[in-house]
Amino acid sequence: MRRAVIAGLVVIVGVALLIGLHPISPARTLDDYEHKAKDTAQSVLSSIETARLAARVGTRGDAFGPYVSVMLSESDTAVTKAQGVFDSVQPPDRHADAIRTRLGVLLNRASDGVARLRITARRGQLDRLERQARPLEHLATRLQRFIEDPGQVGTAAA
Amino acid sequence: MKLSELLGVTVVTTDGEELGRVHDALLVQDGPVGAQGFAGLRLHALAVGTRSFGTKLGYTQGTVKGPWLLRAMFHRPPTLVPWQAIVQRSASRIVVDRRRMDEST
Amino acid sequence: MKKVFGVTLGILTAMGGFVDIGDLVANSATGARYGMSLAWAVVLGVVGIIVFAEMAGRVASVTQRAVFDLVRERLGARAGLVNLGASFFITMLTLIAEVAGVALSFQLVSDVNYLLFIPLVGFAVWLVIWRVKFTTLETVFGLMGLAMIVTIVAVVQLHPSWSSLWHHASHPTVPPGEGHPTYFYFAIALFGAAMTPYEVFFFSSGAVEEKWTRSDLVLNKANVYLGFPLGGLLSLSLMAGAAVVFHPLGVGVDFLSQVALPTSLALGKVGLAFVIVGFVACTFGAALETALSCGYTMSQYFGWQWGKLVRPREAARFHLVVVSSIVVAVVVGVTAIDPIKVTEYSIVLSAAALPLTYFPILVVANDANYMGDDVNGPVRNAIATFYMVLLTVVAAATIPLMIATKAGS
Amino acid sequence: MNGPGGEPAGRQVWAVLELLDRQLVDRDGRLAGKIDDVDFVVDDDPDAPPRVDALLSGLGALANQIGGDFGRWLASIERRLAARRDRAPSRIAWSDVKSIGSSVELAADRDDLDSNRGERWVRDVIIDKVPGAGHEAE
Repeated sequence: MRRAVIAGLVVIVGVALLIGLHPISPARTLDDYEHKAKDTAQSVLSSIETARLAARVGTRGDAFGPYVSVMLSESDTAVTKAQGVFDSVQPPDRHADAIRTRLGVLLNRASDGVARLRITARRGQLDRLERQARPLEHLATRLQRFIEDPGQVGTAAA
Repeated sequence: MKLSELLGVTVVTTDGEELGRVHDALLVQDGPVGAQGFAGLRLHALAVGTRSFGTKLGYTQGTVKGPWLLRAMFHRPPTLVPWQAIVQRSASRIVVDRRRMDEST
Repeated sequence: MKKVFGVTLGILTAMGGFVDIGDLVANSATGARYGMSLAWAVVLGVVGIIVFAEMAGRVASVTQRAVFDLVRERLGARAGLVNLGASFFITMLTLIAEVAGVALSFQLVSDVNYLLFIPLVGFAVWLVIWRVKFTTLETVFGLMGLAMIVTIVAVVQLHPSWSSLWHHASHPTVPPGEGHPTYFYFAIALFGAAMTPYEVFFFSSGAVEEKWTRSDLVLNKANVYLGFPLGGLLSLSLMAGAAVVFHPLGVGVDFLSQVALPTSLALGKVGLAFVIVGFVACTFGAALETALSCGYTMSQYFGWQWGKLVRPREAARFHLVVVSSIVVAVVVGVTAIDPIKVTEYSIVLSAAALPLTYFPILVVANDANYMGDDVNGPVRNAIATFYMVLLTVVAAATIPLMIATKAGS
Repeated sequence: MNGPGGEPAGRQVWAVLELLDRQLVDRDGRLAGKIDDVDFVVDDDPDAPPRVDALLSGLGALANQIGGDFGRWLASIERRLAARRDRAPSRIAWSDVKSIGSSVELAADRDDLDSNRGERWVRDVIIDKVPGAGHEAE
């Protein structure tokens, strides 16, 4: 019985490590790739919306500088991480290449936008945040559209 | 003799019938009073049965009565084997005399 | 005086135990992802912890025996040791999460990397356990934790559509695009966050430390019936805040900072200040509870002197276990292991381990030799049996769900 | 024949349920280990029932109860520690027992029990070196 429990614990820890270390596995099909693209877009959208809210409370005086700054750097890290993980997934075919290009543009903008907010917050210029966050609203809409239909081609051109 | 040497030992009658394993020992406190005024304990009988999990929990002895579901799962009344009924005892086996068991219970 | 502050044990258990890093994260994350449609899991967890803690507190008051005494006594040395291993591991995991939680809370007000705070937090936890009296600890952190009530005010201030929140909560459905396994995985996380085993280790040991007796059973009830529902209410308000602010935007909660955001939006700096004080009190309280629980469980299994009732030198091995646990927590914490992930694993595994400690308590609460007239009545037993079955099902389902959902991702 | 606690003579005690794994409490109310085994004296007369002679407490007896590989490992540690001193595993004579309840109360001082050597060692070598070890909490 004791051995069974120990074995059980080993399995749990092993699974936990595997899950922790491998958030994304290689994509084998277009479907799979689309799925991963959607997940990435979803996670980046989440970070952008968080950053927008942070900018809002920062500029309106509803939060302390350090708090806003922490939240923006967390969002920034999250975007960069999601971007890095997605970049490392091998696109299986030409359709996937198109998805990759289209999402890549959005991810770059997200990353730039959030990084800029982070820098401004670190400088203590909280009053500028809300204005600076305005372009992110449009970006959020486009990410939303991408999530709904990642395969659609053409609107990605900027 | 230690308690741990008794627990889990298979109990058979002189006729070869297997009664189960020792799960608990019933002690009676009627020995000589010690220095602290607390009477000594005498080993009166062994509780013998087929399953032991309920023993530790207290269902076998009857001190725990509920809840219904657990009682139904764990309550197995044990056979009480008086110490006097034991005719032979080794590390792995206790032989009891059925007649002496009936006499004293 | 004792009676007036008597309920602080319940409040501390509720604030530092119920509302801890696990609840802060789990409730906000589910609120953001599922709206209010998993509120039932919180309610189920609150009722469960009330049933469990009430029994453990009653047994401790009548017999002076805390949870792990009874685990050893009713499961024996062998099964008790396996139980100790599992419970200690999970409590340790929770301690790591709580210490990191305190550090993350400090990061929110200083913008200094939380890793730098971890050793300081560990030292502070040890110092409080070493020097501060149990009742002082209870009162200070219990009352400070009440700052979390600001999250309820915040939800009201956000002017949500109450009828829609209620409809969501009372007609739970799995949202489109979400799988059933993930939904139930989150339900288990909420359940485990509400019914974390160390809460009961701490509560029952606390009852012994406070020298409760049979005459304090009313106090036991007051603590349980007041403390845990309050904790549940706070959990639900965290969930509702996230449901109102994050759910419509598709935001996922991955950081402690986000948990404070609904309050900041609704109540500004003052609200934010309150909620961060609440974070510190809850996570620090929970760090104390888990560190003590590491000592309680091991000492009670081996029969060593434990507790803060005696001088540290009188309970040497207990204090050695406590300080070693804190050291381990700090060392693991500073490896930059993701504290939120640790938290998630700790609550899910908590749910899986619950039957191990619940079962012996239920048995002893039915032992007439022990409890006399204070054994479980038929109604209590019916509810307690329902939870016994539920906990077993949850425990069996946890690991498969964890694998199937890749831990809810 | 009543004990000081008003215990009636002839009371029945289940050894596994009511003695084994129970908490020992010393004369000053301090916790002093668990009961890990019970030792009986057996008379030469085969009809005379065995009587409880002592309660055993400590790592050796615990290891025996746990059994398996882990139990054997624990037992080997115990043997190595025990080899440095020539004392029997911790026995608490039945005459030192004051009462049996949710715990077993002893007339002995915890510091005189062999099973509490570990506690004393940790106290003397580690805990006493830390400032404040002998103070009441504030």
